[in-house]
Amino acid sequence: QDEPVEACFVYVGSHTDGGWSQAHDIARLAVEEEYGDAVETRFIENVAEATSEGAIERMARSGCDIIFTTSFGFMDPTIAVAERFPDVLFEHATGYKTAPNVSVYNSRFYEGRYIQGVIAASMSEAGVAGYIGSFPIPEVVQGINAFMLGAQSINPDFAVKVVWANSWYDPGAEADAAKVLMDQGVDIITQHTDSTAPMQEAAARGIKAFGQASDMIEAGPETQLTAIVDTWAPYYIERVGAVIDGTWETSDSWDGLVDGILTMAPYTNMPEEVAALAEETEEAIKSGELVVFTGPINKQDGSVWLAEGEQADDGTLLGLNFYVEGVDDQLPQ
Amino acid sequence: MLESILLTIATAATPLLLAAIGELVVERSGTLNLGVEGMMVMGAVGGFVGMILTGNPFIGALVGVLFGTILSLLFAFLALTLATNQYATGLALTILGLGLSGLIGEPYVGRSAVRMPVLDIPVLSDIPIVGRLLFGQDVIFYISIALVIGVAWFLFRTKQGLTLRSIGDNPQSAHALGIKVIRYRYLAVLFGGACAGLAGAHLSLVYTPQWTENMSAGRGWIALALVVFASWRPARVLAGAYLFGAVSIGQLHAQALGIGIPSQVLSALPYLATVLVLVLISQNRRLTLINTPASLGKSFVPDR
Amino acid sequence: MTASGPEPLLTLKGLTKSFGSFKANDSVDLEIYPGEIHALLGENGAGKSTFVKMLYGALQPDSGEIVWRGKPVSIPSPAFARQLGVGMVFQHFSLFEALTVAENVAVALPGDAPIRTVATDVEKVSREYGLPLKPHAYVHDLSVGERQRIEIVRCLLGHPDLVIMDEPTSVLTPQEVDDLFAVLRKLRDEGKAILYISHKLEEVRALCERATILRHGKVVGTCIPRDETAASIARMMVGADIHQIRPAKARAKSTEPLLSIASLSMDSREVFGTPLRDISLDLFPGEIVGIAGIAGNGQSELFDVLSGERLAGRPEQVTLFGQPVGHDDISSRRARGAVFVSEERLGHATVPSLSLSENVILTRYRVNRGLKSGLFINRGKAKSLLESIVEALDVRKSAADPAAQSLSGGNLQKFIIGREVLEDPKVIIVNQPTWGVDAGSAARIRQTLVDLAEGGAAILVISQDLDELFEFTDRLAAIAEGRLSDFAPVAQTDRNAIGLKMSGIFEGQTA
Amino acid sequence: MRLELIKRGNPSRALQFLSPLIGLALAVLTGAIMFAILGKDPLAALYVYFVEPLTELWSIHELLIKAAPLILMGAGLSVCYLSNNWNIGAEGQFIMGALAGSIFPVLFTDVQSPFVLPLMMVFAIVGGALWAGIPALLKAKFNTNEILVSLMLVYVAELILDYLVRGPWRNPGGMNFPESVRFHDLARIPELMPADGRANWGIVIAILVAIAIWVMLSRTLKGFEVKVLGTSPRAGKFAGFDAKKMIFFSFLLAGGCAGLAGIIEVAGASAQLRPIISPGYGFTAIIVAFLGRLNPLGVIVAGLVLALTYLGGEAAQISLGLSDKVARVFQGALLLYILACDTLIHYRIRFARAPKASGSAVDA
Ligand SMILES: Nc1ncnc2c1ncn2[C@@H]1O[C@H](COP(=O)(O)OP(=O)(O)OP(=O)(O)O)[C@@H](O)[C@H]1O
Ligand SMILES: Nc1ncnc2c1ncn2[C@@H]1O[C@H](COP(=O)(O)OP(=O)(O)OP(=O)(O)O)[C@@H](O)[C@H]1O
Ligand SMILES: [Mg+2]
Ligand SMILES: [Mg+2]
Repeated sequence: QDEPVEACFVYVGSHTDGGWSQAHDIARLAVEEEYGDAVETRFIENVAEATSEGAIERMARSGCDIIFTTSFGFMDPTIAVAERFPDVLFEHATGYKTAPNVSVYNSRFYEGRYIQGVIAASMSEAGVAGYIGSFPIPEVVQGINAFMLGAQSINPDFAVKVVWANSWYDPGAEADAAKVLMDQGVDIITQHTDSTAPMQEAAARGIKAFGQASDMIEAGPETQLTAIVDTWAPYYIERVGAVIDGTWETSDSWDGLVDGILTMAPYTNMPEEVAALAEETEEAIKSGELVVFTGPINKQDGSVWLAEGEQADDGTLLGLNFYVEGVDDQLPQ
Repeated sequence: MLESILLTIATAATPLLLAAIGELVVERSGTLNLGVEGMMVMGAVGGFVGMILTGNPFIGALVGVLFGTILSLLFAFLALTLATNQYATGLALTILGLGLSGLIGEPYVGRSAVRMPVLDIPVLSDIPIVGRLLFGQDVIFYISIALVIGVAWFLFRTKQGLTLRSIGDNPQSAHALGIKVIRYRYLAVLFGGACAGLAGAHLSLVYTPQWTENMSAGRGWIALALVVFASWRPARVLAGAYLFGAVSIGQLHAQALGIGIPSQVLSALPYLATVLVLVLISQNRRLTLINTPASLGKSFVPDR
Repeated sequence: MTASGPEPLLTLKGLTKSFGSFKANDSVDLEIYPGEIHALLGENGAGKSTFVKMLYGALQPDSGEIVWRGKPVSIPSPAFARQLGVGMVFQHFSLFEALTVAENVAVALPGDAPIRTVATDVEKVSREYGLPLKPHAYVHDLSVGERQRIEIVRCLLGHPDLVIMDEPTSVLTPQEVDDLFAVLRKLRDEGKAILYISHKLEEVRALCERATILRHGKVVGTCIPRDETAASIARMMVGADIHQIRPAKARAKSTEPLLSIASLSMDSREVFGTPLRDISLDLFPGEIVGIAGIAGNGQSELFDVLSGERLAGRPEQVTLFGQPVGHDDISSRRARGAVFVSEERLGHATVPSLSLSENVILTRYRVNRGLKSGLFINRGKAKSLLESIVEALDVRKSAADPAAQSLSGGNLQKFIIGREVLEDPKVIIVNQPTWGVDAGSAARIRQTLVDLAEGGAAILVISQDLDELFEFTDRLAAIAEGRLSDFAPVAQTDRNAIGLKMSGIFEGQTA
Repeated sequence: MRLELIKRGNPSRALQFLSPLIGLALAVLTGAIMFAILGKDPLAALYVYFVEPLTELWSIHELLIKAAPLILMGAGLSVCYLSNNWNIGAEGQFIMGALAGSIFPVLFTDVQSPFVLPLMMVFAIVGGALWAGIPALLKAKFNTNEILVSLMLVYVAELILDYLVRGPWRNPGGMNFPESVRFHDLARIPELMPADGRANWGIVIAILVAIAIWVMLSRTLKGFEVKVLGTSPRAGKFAGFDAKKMIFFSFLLAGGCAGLAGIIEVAGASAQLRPIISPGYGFTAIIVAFLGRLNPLGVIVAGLVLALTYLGGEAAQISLGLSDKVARVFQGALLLYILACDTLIHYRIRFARAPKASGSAVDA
């Protein structure tokens, strides 16, 4: 090919947000690095989901060969624009609708949450962790459940308190949530929101916390136990490579730890035996020996969800909207 | 635990208190600056950028104050010198401040900052419950309390404060007596800008030491509501800010207790509480009429 | 004139001030000596207030010289004027309603004496000059007379050598005027100079040693008031004889009132207003009835309840042409044939920024069928109505259809009167018909009202101007603190009797 | 030296038309300076911002889609501001209108008839108007500050929307993701020229409503009442107009317009409810109203101009890598310039020297 492939990215937030959008942007840079002159990348940021269709269309018209739309809310607009531009390829993150020129991709973040649960239950003296949620959507519910299951594997009485920030990225609200959780006696904080504010608050009070989306060790050198790091680069490199080779096909991928789409930041600030336990758990998940949602698991109300040895199918997980037993919160139905 | 809850509330209340006490002085001069949100968010970005560039949160706070003041100068020029509609000018200031701060802060999103240190006064800060609340906080907290006392003293105990109140009551009369109405109003507006700037700096240096777009998150508007709630009296601004802080932190506690009320309902509580309080306050007409600066929001053009 | 010896305290040479292209003061010369009360006379808009505001530093002259005690000075601000020794009592009070008496005084004093000291000073001076005041009372609770005392005390506390008084008596009862004069004479005897502006020529004759007369911003003469008659001074002011009102001929008589209110009591809507107390009043066709009173004694409340801007408690408390209308709003009262002329020309009777033709629509849309068809308004019709108003009352204006605010006070009042009387109203309520209007226009307005009464209309005139009321009303009462005195035929009463009633002493009253 | 204002007897007619143009020119100039500071060629950037989006038909369609809600809300808000009612909560009224209008396509999916769309619009108008009615009621009854109440209700409306699409109104077939079902075809606003772009009849409705409001303001007694009560409430009362009814009239009208804009947005471009349905249209509409000099015909032009700044912002990001914040700075600056220029309509400006004292004060 003479012309470089144009790979375009649509971000819901700022490319320097230190969280979700930045993780995608890091992967974009990795793509540039990988293919050099063979690709050209461009991005548009802070695209409101409400009016994203116009922005995606403008991208499609501006000569992009492949467009990564990196927020769930871009799903239907992506599908709509893709219909009008059959020659442009689309990759939509975290959605579930595909088309001949639209793939979807996602990451099994919950696998990392399970490891966090294991660490939390091993470290916590109070036996209660605080969980800062963004929105009660299936991805976040998966995370809370996985965290709970991981913790219960160490301490069956472990408890989790949940506060919703009602935002993916609002340092003020996240900080308030962290403070309130600590005021209520939790001694470990984990978050499914993107700013480093909870980490800073935990550091200020000298308790431990987990990072989210990227390695947040800078915000809490003595605080971060580990972090779930979104690592989109391998996937993006593979998909752009497929465009260069002309081998791109629509796909629906939901990769996990084993595929490298999420990685765990170094296990720090914990006793060696806990770190070893975490490594062990990570390996078990990667090897397939440990599957997070494997029975026996009861729902929050005590009814049986998965019987002994039964594994949840991806369909259920993608639409998960109930807690497992032991979570101290109620989901809006 | 009670102590740390109180501390959390104090942190939530301080930026509101600062912005509101500044706006109170502005409104006492008969000027309505609806741009508090814009000045506050500029203060936040200024504070953060200043801190990153110098590594010193105190210099950062000064830069935040400067940013808020500069924006308020723009308001003063339009609303006072050019006698533009104060309502619309304040709204424009908010829109501009939100945009400009985003632009300035763009390279700094996601960077962590040095949190402003707390002044830990030994022994006193160990007093149970109120020890750290009173003797173990950051400088801006003490400034906010000092400002309330200072503003109350200024307004009701000094000649200049009396002059300012007279201008708010009747700028025409004040002008006829030779009081420099526009100059006083300029100073009041700049003071309000400085306070809003400091409130913003508190957000990005103390509250959460980082910068995000729109990080004032509507607090400027709450501050405006607090001034009405306080019926233009400094001590009541203090009460109002802490009350509001308590409601907004309280709703998170309710969530963490897992009582099963949708989080959106709880999140709406502070706003609904504001509306409710505004209604209750405005019902007492005599009280509001006597305390409301009579010339509030009306342009004044002196004849010379 | 005065003793040849003393230097003038203040000499003004060629003082000129323009507002845009309009020359409010045109090369005015004047000398003021210590120990004299000097009157500054002139028609409305002659430039008196403009002139004294320049002396007080509130306005800057375009050209001319101010010489104070022999030295040329320029006075950039009132603060400087007060330092110099010039004090002023404003025509339109410069007080602050939400502040106390002491605070009102303190704000104008140099330095920052504590309020307590100022309060003591206020008490001292007010005792000294017989101007009783409570230093800690809020201004909004005070009567007009008391408010003026604040202005005077505030002025005196600056220890001025020259006291400027701009129309101080226009809002006082005759008794209060006497008290004020005693103060002024005392000041004169202390060697202070007083520059005294008034329209009340009899007062000027009683009080002042010398007078300077302005017309259209120019000095047109000086005189010794005691040596002149009121009529001769007036002639100098106007430059012509004032035309006398043609008295009404035989008027229709009837026993049925066109408008009446019966024992009406009502709280004020304003926080600082005056409640009305037990007011009764009948208005018969063909008569002009006057209500005298110092501003702020319930006139605007009475006007509001008559016009329907404020509704009465029960419908039958106000009747119009025999019908109970207490619950009807102002436009339905207009539709029945009543009209209302309010005191405030700009912002009440008219919208300042709207054109005159739009201001015609303002009060006539319910009455004049042509102005409205369905939901739509007919601007063409409004313009033609405007033309007939302009013609009927000789309204002078700068453009075909200018904004109301661009008209001079007198012309705007003529427009308003013309607008209201266009359709031959049967009941007319007027508040301050000729306030701030020059003599010629005032005469024209009064004549218009007299003619309407002759045609059978019933007219109620509320006014502070006793001269005006005695000139053309048939019956007269006074309103004080929201209570209305008995009516007396004009021929059977005099200024003193009405003055007493204005101060709230309704002696021998039955009600 | 200082600036002094001298009131004009009659407002300048010429400047009434020129002032928004001068303001726009100054804002564009400011934009150019800002581009230069950001290291871009100002002319190229201005071209991308203000011309490029107009060079393609589909992009003009996008312009119309964005302009429709701005025009509708700007026209409604003009009535509020003219009558001196400070409704700054159009964003919330937009959301509540969209919610009320979506009741049919979301909850009664099997009601499929041509009457659905008109019904949705009526519901949306009522929903927006009722939401606006709250600050109106509180202002009329208790004299509560309408600015703050209407704004607080924006946050509340956003949370209601959020709650509904994440909870009860969530698409049952949508994997529990936060969005409603997609509206069926009869519940969607038809597109104008589907071959060329996405623009729908919303823009036509918006322009018709704006013209209707213009006729109301300039030709009817009601419009006269709006102006009178806005400039001089006492004179309005003297004329027999009811200021309290005007509070309701203006708020309900503006709320209705915002509600209609809301349903046009969700039943037009997006076809479903999501947690966020407006990129701040309700606040931008405030600028639109002032840029249009509170005249609905001016608002039509102003709505198109502001819509252009959104598109220009996208285009500049894609082709120049310019930050999206630039558009917002531009919008704020534009409003400030417009307000400053409005001063010229009523005042002449003079540069004057401050008077100096001469002669000694302490002389006596
Ligand atoms: N600020 C101003 N701008 C324009 N014209 C003004 C201004 N102030 C006064 N004028 C005009 O100057 C003229 C003189 O006004 P001035 O107030 O001095 O009159 P006056 O003699 O005091 O009248 P009155 O007896 O009514 O008090 C009037 O025509 C007035 O309208
Ligand atoms: N505040 C003002 N700003 C601008 N022009 C003014 C102002 N006040 C008065 N004028 C202008 O000055 C002229 C004189 O107005 P003014 O009301 O003083 O007239 P006047 O001499 O008092 O006449 P009249 O006796 O009819 O009241 C008017 O034509 C008016 O346009
Ligand atoms: Mg006059
Ligand atoms: Mg005067």
